[in-house]
Amino acid sequence: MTVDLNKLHAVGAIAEAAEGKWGMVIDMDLCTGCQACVAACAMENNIPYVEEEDAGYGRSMHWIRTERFWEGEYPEVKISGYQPMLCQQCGKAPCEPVCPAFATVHSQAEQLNLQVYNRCVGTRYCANNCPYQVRSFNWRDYQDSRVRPEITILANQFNPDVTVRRRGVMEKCTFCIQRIHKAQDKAKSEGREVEDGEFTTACAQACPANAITFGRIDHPESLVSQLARSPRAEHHLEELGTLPRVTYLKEG
Amino acid sequence: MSKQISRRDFLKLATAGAATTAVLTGCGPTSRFVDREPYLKMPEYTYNGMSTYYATTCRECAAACGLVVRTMQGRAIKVEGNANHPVNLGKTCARGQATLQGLYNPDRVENPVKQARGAQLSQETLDWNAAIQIVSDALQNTDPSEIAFLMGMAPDHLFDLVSDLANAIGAPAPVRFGALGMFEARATLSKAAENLFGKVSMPFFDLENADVVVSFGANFLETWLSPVAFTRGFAKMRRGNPERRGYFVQFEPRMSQTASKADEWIPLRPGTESLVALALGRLIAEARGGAVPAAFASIDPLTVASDAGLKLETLERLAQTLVNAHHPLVIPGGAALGQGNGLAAAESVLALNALLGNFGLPGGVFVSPLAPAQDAYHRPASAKEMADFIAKMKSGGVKVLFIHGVNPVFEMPKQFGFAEALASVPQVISFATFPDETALAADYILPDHHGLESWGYQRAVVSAKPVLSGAQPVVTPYFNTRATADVFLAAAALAGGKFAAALPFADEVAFIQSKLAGLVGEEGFFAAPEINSFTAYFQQYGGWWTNDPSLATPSAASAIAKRFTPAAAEFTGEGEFFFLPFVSPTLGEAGANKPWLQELADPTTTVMWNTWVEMNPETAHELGIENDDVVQIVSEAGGVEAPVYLYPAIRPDVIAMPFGQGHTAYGRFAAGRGVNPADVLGVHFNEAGDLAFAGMKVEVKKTGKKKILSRLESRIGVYGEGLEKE
Amino acid sequence: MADRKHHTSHEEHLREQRLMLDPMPRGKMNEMVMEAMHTTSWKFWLVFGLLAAIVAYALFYKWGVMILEGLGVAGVNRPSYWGIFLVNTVFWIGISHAGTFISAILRVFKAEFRRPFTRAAELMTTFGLVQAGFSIFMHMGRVWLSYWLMPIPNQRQLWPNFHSPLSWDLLAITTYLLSSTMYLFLPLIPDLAMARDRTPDGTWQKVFYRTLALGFRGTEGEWTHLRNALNIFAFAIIPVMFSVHTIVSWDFAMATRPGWSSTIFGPYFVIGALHSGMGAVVMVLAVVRGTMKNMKYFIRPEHFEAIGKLMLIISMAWAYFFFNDYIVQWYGGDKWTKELLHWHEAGPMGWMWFAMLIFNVAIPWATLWNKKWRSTPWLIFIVGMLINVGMWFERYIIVPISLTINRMPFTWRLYQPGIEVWLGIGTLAFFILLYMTASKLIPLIPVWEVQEGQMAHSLKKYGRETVVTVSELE
Amino acid sequence: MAEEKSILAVFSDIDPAADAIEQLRLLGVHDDCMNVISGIPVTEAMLGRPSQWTNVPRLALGGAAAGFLVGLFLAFITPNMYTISVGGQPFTPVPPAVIVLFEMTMLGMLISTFVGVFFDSLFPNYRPMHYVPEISDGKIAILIECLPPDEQKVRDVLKQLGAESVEEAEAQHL
Repeated sequence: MTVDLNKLHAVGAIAEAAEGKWGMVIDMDLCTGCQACVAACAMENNIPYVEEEDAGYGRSMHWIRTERFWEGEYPEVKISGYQPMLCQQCGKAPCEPVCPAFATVHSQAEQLNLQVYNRCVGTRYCANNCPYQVRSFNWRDYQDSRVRPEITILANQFNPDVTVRRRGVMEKCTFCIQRIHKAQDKAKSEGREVEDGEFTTACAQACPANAITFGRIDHPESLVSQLARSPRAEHHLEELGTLPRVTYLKEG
Repeated sequence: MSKQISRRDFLKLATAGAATTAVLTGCGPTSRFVDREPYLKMPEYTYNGMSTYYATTCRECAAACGLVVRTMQGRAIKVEGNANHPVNLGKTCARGQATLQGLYNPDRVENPVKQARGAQLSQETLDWNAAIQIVSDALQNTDPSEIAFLMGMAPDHLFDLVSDLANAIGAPAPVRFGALGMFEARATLSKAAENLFGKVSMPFFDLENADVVVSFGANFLETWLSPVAFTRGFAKMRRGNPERRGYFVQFEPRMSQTASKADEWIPLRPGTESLVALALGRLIAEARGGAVPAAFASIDPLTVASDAGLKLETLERLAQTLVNAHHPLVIPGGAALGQGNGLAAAESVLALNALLGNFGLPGGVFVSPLAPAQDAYHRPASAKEMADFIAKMKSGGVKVLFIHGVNPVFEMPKQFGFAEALASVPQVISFATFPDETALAADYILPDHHGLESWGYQRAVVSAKPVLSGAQPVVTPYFNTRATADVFLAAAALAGGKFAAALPFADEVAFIQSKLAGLVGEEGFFAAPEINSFTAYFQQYGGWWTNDPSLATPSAASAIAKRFTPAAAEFTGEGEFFFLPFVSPTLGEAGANKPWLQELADPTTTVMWNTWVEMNPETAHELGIENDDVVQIVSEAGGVEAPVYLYPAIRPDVIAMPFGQGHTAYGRFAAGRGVNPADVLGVHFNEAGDLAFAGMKVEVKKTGKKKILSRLESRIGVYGEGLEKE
Repeated sequence: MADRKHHTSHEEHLREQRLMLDPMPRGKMNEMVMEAMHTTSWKFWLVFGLLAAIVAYALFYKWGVMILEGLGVAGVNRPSYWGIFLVNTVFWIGISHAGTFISAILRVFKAEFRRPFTRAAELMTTFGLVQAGFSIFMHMGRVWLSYWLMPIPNQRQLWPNFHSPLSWDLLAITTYLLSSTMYLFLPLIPDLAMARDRTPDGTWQKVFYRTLALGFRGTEGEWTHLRNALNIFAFAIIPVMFSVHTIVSWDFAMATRPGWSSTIFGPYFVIGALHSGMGAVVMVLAVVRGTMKNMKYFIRPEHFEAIGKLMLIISMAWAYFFFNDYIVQWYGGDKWTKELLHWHEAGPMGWMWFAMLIFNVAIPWATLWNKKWRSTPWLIFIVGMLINVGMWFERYIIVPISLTINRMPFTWRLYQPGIEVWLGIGTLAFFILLYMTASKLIPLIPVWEVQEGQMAHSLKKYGRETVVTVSELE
Repeated sequence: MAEEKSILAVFSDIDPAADAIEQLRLLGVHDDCMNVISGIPVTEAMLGRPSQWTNVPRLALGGAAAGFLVGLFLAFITPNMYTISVGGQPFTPVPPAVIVLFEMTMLGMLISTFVGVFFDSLFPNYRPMHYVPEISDGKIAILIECLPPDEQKVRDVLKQLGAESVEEAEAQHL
């Protein structure tokens, strides 16, 4: 039995020393901004599209988006790297304590930042408080066939491992927790540990440039841990002390 | 990394594969599908709560990426890459991911219909027997020379079947076309290879082993030839060698997504690509010392630099970089070839590679191998050949036209007059899966299955190993559709005589087996002693490929000795702007009907759901144009109107537009959305007969209208709008 | 100062000016208050009908549409997840502060001018909180599950998360709503008894007053209990009031956002609330005085004058806190905070930032220093209205405009209000409607308190000067 | 208990009422048998009456204590019933608990104060009671419940001191 660090009020230590941490490394030098991860994520997680007007008004539901900024002036202009931005699964997530309904919580088993859809009442406080702005809100009933008749057919594709969210509910990247559980269940039934690289998230699986690596960051020998030790590694908005679980490898 | 999951998947696949064998040997076509049934009544081989994975081939473009589709209770749930497939090694692009939204698209052609060239999809459904009768009658009652087949770039097995049929009955060989091929200028590249290597082939660029890559317009990270394969190669080039990060330079008038990943983007004047390549060659030769080879002798780098709008130092520095490189590689492609002098550009770049001495070396240039069971390389029709075909249609030389897998009414520039030519064909039979513009203009639509419901094979275009990628249905057909191959087989059987003799196959699978027969016993990813086992493995592993690369080394001598008469490209049109259409990296040629592809942000502009016009902010400022102002792009061929995106990385004398939107049909997500830049293009070819799509100059006219583009990015945060600092 | 030119005696002048020195027999005063309640012109019903229609359409119909279709019909987006809903919540809670301020703080400090309008102000507290509640419920994505936020035993075995400022908010607002309603009701009991006594038998009003008066007669015991309770309330409700708006400010200040994370937000919000609340009080008093019968006797320029002084002080305090917040943020020089401040002033909504300062500071300072001006009902009405507009702007700047700027510039986006404008208009109409209804049902003037005050006031001569003296009755 | 006879004397001013009370006391009417009913709060001291006992402050304190306990329950007990970790914070952090404790204490205190008034004043009470509506017009009424044997004397004194009316009080519906 392990000591419950929570009970000891050892706040920082929880995130640092926790077991079972999953993490991700994204190599921005490799990311080509091709959107395969976005499409894969949408297909895996039953993410609704919101159509032109809402999409242009900041209501797109992407759980992962590639950000890009310009550097310099023509002709010395360049794109300063594509940065896929997704839930950083913070060790100390600012979104969690502000939810009055305990709808977004820290999971002890996977050390992830969970969103419990059916607890969510839609105050959107978590989204306001997310420094990474990676939470998306169901502004309408995008997946209801009474609102969108085409869903009747499109829904054949829906992943039965992932629920469909209705209006008024916040959602975000889950690190494909359904895949984590599936792999863990399988490993357990075979009486072994989940092996590094045995499975991966939908985005990492699709990424043609192999820019995304997923795995256990509490296992120092895992690929993701090795990559995270790269001198190019950095965390986004690290100064906030959110202990993000996504490491970015800078260009150069 | 994903090796583990694949191994487990393949265990499942093995079960499915073995089952398929039993099915193949025993039953007729219909029982080959996993039924889509209510959850209470499970289809065979599926277990409640358990996924079944099927290997197949992606049909969103012709690159032949291997897929493993996760299905559950008879529904296709998720597309994953086939980790063993040499083309994509388990990876997919966004279009491949969204193929499921094509499968379960609300706007598919659900039944065979008598379309009668109506504006809307006809409601007059036929039964399949009547449909087969119609095809059979058309085959029998028409003079073979007046039968024409127009096929898309995929699938290859259907093309082979139709070729065999045409060959046997004495009809002209089927014509193959696709907008991607047109915008890639494939014919130009293969023509250049033919001219320099003396062999009809596709050159193979070994991106992953190169360490300095210079690309002239090749948009290989987007849609060019085989984007997933190239993106993998790019990643290896960049970071594969822990000692040295690959260096990448792109010459292109507009920063494409590919160029945005370059360490140096060099915006050269459109049409000067061949000059710059030759000048680089001369500078390299001079830097190395010794004689300048013939190919580069007559060029003056200083003049070239000023013609191309570049600094000579840039070229000199780049030449030095290439000289110092261990594995330099220069790639021609995209808009560089879609010029009046596109062939010269392709040839000069190949010559430059020859000068760099990378032929046949890792990170260099090779000749692509032929796919397994392929006799010779067949490239798709060039625009010139399409123009000839259209002329034949117009002159009444075609009485019956079968169209499958291509939508030329949308994809070809209007000026070619395909729609008018279609009107002079008495009978047009379309096999379209979706009610696209061409299908609506047909007399009958006899819908083919979606790619994920189909059998077939596809040859990889870009692969060091010869790959024949296999396709099998992962789900039972959702609608009342039928495989076009089966329709032809049934029609031929019905017609009897030479038709039946030409296609003596019980069904599509029997035909495919006949094509695979030559591979039985061959050493490869798997080997099988007899055809049924081979077919089963073929479906199970998603195709067959050799274990080792079989790349050929072209001869450098002839390339380097070719004498060029360097000249910048000629441009047609009166306008002051070079016009640069490019294929939308997210939509491709046919993605517009998939809502999630529409909602993907264009990588460089982040625009969603629409067409835009890219313009340099300085130019726009001079013209008094702002973001979201709708402008009219006018050429000799016509005009289109679209809102402006002030794009910081485009030459001030160039405007660019994405191709992929502007459908008038093709379902609710595509129709009436955006405009088609092909409408602006005139009928001009390069020396290889490819369309000089980037060889026009256009005018830009203000309309006074505004249309807010939906962008994922923030205009405030990215461009500082509303935050101007004093 | 008093005008003695026409040789009206100073004493007479004082009596004319001051309600407390202008006593009226209790019976007469009762009659005046009852008459004010019962005199209803067609104009009242016209406005009433109009407001009822607006409430039915803008508040309930539009809200229904929003509940059915989702918040997409509003203008909220990423990153402005909160929008006008929270602007209105803060605004209405701010309005609600004036009632408590006037009737509790002024009661504690025995500021006599408060007497005629404590009830009018307390009604604003309760009705303002009702609108705040509406606004906060509207804002929720799944309002039908809002009871999940209550700390009640439930089958989910899940209690609210008390780490969340929203949970604190819920407790604080509930406490404040309940206590301010009780605080409204307690001093109302004697007046309800008065109304009961003056209402004929057999009418529904009789039943209404009889029920609500609870059998109050005015025995010594009843008065003692009441007075005791009122004293406790007056003291205890003040910290509750401060806590409410402080906690509302913590909804923002606890967030890890540039511009919001500020330690001065608590007092800054409280003073802002009082600012808008006092502005609203003068508006209400001016309207009541102008439209209701006999009210010119009860509400006199002296009252506007006194409130005007308070408004001026509060405006100065607000400016002080504003500057305090601003300079600390500015001086810190954090990249994102600088962007935010720049966005406030120079962004497309920069005009609002300047309008806020003009309405909240410049105009009150320019007008309220003048005793004559601040005694003029219509003028101070306009000042009060501008302050309320200014304070609404302030909340708009804090919520949607500040939400535009976060640490991910890729997501910065302007907020364009949608259906929430209707809903906001609906709450305003509902507030006025409730107020109008109340003005017809309960005595708007606390007669017994005015009587008590008049009893305590007298004039006394010191040498040649006649001055007002107040005796401490308690 | 059988209904005893009561007298209700109505005055319009404080002074005569205070005098009357004094006289009544001399006549042997015990303070407990008198009650003053007024339209405005007239303090006991003004009328020379003994101080009234009120439970309201005690109830308020009790309510505050109860509220505090509820606060303790919410802040420290409920998070342990279903432990959920959020944002790396302890399950039962103290600073937010202070807020919960404060609000619940205040709520408990104020509710019990309010209820205390009801409790002490026997509200609501819709039974017939001794009352005249003139009281709410500012009159001060003295209700004498246990009359001394010399009832007429009492009446006279009251009349003499300026009572507007001295009548046998009849319990009526208010």
